[in-house]
Amino acid sequence: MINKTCPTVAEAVADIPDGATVMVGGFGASGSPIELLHALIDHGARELTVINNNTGNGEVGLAALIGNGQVRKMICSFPRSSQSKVFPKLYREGKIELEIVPQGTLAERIRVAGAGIPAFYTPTTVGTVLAEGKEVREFDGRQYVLEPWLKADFALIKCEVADRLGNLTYNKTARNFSPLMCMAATTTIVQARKLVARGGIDPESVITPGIFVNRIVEVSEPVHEDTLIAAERSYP
Amino acid sequence: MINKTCPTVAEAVADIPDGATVMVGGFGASGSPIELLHALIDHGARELTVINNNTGNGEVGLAALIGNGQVRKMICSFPRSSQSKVFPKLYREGKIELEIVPQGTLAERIRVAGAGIPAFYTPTTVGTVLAEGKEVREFDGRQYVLEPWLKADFALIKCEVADRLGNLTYNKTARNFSPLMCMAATTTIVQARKLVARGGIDPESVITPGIFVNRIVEVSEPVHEDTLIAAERSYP
Amino acid sequence: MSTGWTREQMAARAAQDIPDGSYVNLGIGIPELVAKFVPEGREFIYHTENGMLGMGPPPADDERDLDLMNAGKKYVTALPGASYFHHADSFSMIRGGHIDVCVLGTMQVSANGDIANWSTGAPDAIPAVGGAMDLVQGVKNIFVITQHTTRDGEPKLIEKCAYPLTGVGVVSRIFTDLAVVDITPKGFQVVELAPGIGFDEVQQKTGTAILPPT
Amino acid sequence: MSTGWTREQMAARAAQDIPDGSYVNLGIGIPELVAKFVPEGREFIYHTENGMLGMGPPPADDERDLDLMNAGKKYVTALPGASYFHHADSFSMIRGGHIDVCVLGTMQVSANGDIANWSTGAPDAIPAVGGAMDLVQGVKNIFVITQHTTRDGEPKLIEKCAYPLTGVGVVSRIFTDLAVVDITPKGFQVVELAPGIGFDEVQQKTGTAILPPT
Repeated sequence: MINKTCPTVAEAVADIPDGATVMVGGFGASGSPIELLHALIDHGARELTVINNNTGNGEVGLAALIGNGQVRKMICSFPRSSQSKVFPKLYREGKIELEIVPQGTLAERIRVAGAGIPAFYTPTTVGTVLAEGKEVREFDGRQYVLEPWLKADFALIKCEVADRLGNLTYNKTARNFSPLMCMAATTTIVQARKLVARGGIDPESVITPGIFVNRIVEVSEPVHEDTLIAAERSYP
Repeated sequence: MINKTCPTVAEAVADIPDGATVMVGGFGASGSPIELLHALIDHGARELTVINNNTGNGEVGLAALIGNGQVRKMICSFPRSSQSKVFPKLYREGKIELEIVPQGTLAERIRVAGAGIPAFYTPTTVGTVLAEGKEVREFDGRQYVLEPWLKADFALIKCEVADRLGNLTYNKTARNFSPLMCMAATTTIVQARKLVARGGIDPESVITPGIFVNRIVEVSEPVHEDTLIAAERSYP
Repeated sequence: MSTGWTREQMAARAAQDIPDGSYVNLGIGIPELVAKFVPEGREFIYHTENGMLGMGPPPADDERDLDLMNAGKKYVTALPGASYFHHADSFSMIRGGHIDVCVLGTMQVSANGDIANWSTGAPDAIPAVGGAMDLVQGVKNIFVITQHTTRDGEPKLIEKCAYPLTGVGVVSRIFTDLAVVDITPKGFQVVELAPGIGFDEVQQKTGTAILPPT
Repeated sequence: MSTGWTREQMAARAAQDIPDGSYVNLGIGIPELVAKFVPEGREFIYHTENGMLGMGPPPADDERDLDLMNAGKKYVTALPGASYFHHADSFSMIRGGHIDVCVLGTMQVSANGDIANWSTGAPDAIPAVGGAMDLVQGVKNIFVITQHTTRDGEPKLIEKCAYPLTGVGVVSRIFTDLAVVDITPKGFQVVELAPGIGFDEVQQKTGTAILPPT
């Protein structure tokens, strides 16, 4: 019987090795898998390459993982925001690497990695410094830049509802990059607010089909990054 | 006020000119927009290039459009089936052109056309006659073929539920190519089994957001290709 | 010298040029104000690149949904007829030319429509591009709302951008506190002057030649 | 000479080699029979490339849903836990290597794993490829179920395919009426003989050298 559920977040992330590439779902605070991130801090894997749109906020979740010195390199579109302090400090000290990828290119590079497409052409960045060193080619009289797929060893994802087969739904704009990351990672680990019986999700409304998911942990009352920051919390 | 509804299928297709490229949703009989196809037969536009996975069945719908001499060229993955007679006859007589595209490449070429990506690399067809004359390139030690986007002037789509903004849901496997074609056509024309008030579709369950849709006609009791064929019907 | 248009008036003026039924993406800052000035009888549908069409105004503080944010990471609402989608679909809308109008702030705009609004290029700056480069390449009409000059009085409409570019030749129209300016094959072209503003003042505060209203 | 395995027995034998929990795509014809022989205690999830995971058996005639078909355009059912998706997502599952096993019929297979199952290349044939080329390139394990020879007794396992290829070097294992055959760096390798079938018969009916069971 297929049963992808896992009893604890600790067990779910236990085999992430040093040096792994890890995609982390979420756009800013919405959709950030805080419990899985904190489990990864407890687990302690280091030298990670992390892919997320941002670099976390305050001193919890992704920012705490970075602050704990576990991240060698960030791949993201927007590494600073009003409440991000940890990454900017380490970056200015030369203690963390950064690869900047435009948001839409980041999304599509992740999607095609899951779709078996090694590269595609996009108009984004043509004529800018971010296109330097990249192949530029003309189609139908317009210039485009070649961009490669972006894969990961693991993805850490927060969803709303899951079943034991790994079918997922999300809540509102917390969806963002998560369905794409589920496709692009070798091992996709999901924290679900609610685990339902097989058949408990309408087949028409499944956003991530179970084929893209490997492990599911129920975290029925997830903390929200913004709530933790408002309370000036830090982790560990 | 945004209102994309259109009173009749005849008005919905009235501006499709001779020589247009028209995508037609559906996979075999499921999801085929029979009423819109019959309206296009009544309308009479000729020299069309039609993009569909197949070439229709029996003497109704897409097969009838072809049989009526309105189609100059078919772009599809599988032009013959047990009940397709019209296309094979015209093809053998040299009266219709055919471009064969593998099914997954067809789907992705349509998707990227809607996504502003002019070309992508795929492993499909490497080493086969269908890759002849195409650019082959190696990524990470494996060979891939370059495939271009596939756009259309119009898309004819059948959906289950629509609102006046053009948000759509589909029914089961009748979904198939339709959400992709909505993205790739300049003008997307939809027949909906049910038109509901704005807000009548759960925002989490919208499959085609209204931005991809131009016209909606309510066809509350659509005929099904298989039913027409079982009744040995033909059109006109 | 007159003070020209206020921030609100610039936003209201830009809103006048957005056709009924447009799909619109609003950048952070003054562009966000456009939503307050939708002309009578028109309906716009707002896209936010983190995955929603049909974005509504900010909620009351006690009605916030922590999972409902816009691309600026501010809490928003969803109007009837909204839809949620993932980032690849959201940027397909952008890159694929489905969004009608994007209104952006900027640091510099050049006479050929280049825009520089993501980085000063300073050595100690942390680069952060977000969706800006996708938007300027993909959206059909790129509108810019900006003060005509910097706080220090330096022109922002110039011959050639000094800062790193966001996109090349992408801007169609600029709404400043002094004027509405089009990018034309001949360069900057004043379309309309703010009440009480003379063309000479606009030329003086522009970093290159600008054509007077016709 | 023995008759070897029946169609059902070939399908049942193939099913034995599919691990529990696999995502499986079954081609038209004998491969479809695999679903009837899932070994005790295992669960497979069936993918159909027209847009569903969790495909179930055919419905009773009076319980058909005209909008619920498989890739062979036959009416099917959906099991609890099924999901529907569009064609691009469906072929992302295939091309992206997410499907574990695909079981296909074939016209010819070569000793290096080339497969030819979409066209005879005859001048008057109407080409029709469907999803075959995507499946053979994308799915992790390509299993083939086929009679060892054509109806005319011609070998289907040969040194080099004569018909136009579907894919190059993609097949991993072949289930025929006579034997289970692996594609190895040394060519065809018999893994198991059908009851009552001798290796000499298999070699005789194979169009090139085939290694005996070890």
